[in-house]
Amino acid sequence: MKKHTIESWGVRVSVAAVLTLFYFFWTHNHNVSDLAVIFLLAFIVAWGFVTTQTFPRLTPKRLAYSLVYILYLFKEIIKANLDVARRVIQPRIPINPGIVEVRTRLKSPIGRMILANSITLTPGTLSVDIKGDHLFIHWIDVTDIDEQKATEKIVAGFEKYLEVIFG
Amino acid sequence: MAIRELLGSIIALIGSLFLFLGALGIVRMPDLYNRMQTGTKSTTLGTILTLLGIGIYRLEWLPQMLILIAFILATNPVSSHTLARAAHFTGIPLTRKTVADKLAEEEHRPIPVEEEEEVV
Amino acid sequence: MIAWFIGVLGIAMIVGALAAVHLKQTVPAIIAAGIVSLFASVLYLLLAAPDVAMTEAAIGAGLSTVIFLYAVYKTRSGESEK
Amino acid sequence: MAEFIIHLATFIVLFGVILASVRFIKGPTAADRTVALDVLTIISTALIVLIALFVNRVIYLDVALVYAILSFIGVIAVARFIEGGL
Repeated sequence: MKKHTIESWGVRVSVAAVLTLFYFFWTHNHNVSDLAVIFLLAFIVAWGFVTTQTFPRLTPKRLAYSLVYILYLFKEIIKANLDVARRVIQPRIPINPGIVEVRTRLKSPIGRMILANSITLTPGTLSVDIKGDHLFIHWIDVTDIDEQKATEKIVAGFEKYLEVIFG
Repeated sequence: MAIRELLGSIIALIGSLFLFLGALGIVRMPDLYNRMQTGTKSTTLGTILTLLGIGIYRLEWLPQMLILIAFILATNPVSSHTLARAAHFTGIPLTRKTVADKLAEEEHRPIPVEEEEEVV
Repeated sequence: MIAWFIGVLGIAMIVGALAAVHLKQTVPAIIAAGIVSLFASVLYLLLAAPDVAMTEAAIGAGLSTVIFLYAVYKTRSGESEK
Repeated sequence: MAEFIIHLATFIVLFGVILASVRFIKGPTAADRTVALDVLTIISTALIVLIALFVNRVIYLDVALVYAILSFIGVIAVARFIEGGL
């Protein structure tokens, strides 16, 4: 129980620090007492909103995987946009759309949310609904209706990183 | 100095082209879900590239641009996701080219397919 | 340059306002009102009034849409219960 | 040169605004119009930042921040309303 409390304090302090960092970068205000007041206000906000269940504990391995994940996500976003541009420009739009079902192994809610958002931003896929561990995905160019193969093609690339970060 | 400004402006130009393609996509695509695909993806990358280009062009604005990029990256997929779910729930028709709809099968509803293909 | 912007956005704003008046269904009319206040906010910005633009963005595009929809939702649910 | 390219980018973004408005006028259902609203809000965030670059005032960026944070609330409200919940 003691450890739990320390963890939740750590989460709150780090969220407040991130919010203060946002304020600092936005205003370039160097005044230390101003920053202290902002940190206090941010800490009150973090007190109301954050529990330990939502965020996993920060370890170096998870941090490294998060950085790699962000790079991977940007690569996928750029690929997605070239794909969309190719489709939109052509006089006869080459689409073969459909809604497929995939399954995720992630357990934590925030991990599933990040997975759904990432799927929305990557080539030709848009997450429509989520029921339990089943994600329903609108795919602009359906190549496999089968659940296993679709899972392999859409989810597996992200899950590899997210499982480490939120597992 | 000049090279940096040129680089930033070119990145902003590419971003604005993606924004334009996104707008073109929502006009040309045949049904709501495909429109949402182009709308979300192109506008996200377009805004990111535009803001990044302006951040490179005017280097003292770069931190604020990064904060804006973070907010856009977090909020933009959420709204499209909610809208797609609502649209499917109310039975907005899919285009005739659609090959499968597992969500309608799961909920034991008929697959909503539009009667006539829209001529673009 | 700026004059072009004001012209195009003003025309778009007028079209949005006409759509808000003439659309038959409720939800599209509310969305049209939101779009009008969106263009209005960008126009305020072009006319060098960032504080007014910020208020218009927060209240016009965000809050008033939600309040309109909430009011319509309340009236509808009252009707269906009758 | 760089300034000219920025001007060009701004005009392209303005064309994007016009095209998204076309989908808003055409859109057969309420959900289509909401997609147009979604795209318009994001495009106007970029447009506001470009305007801030023209007039060279940092204070204009605050409006862009308000848009980036609040723009999705309207879309989510409409989506929830269409779904019947709110």
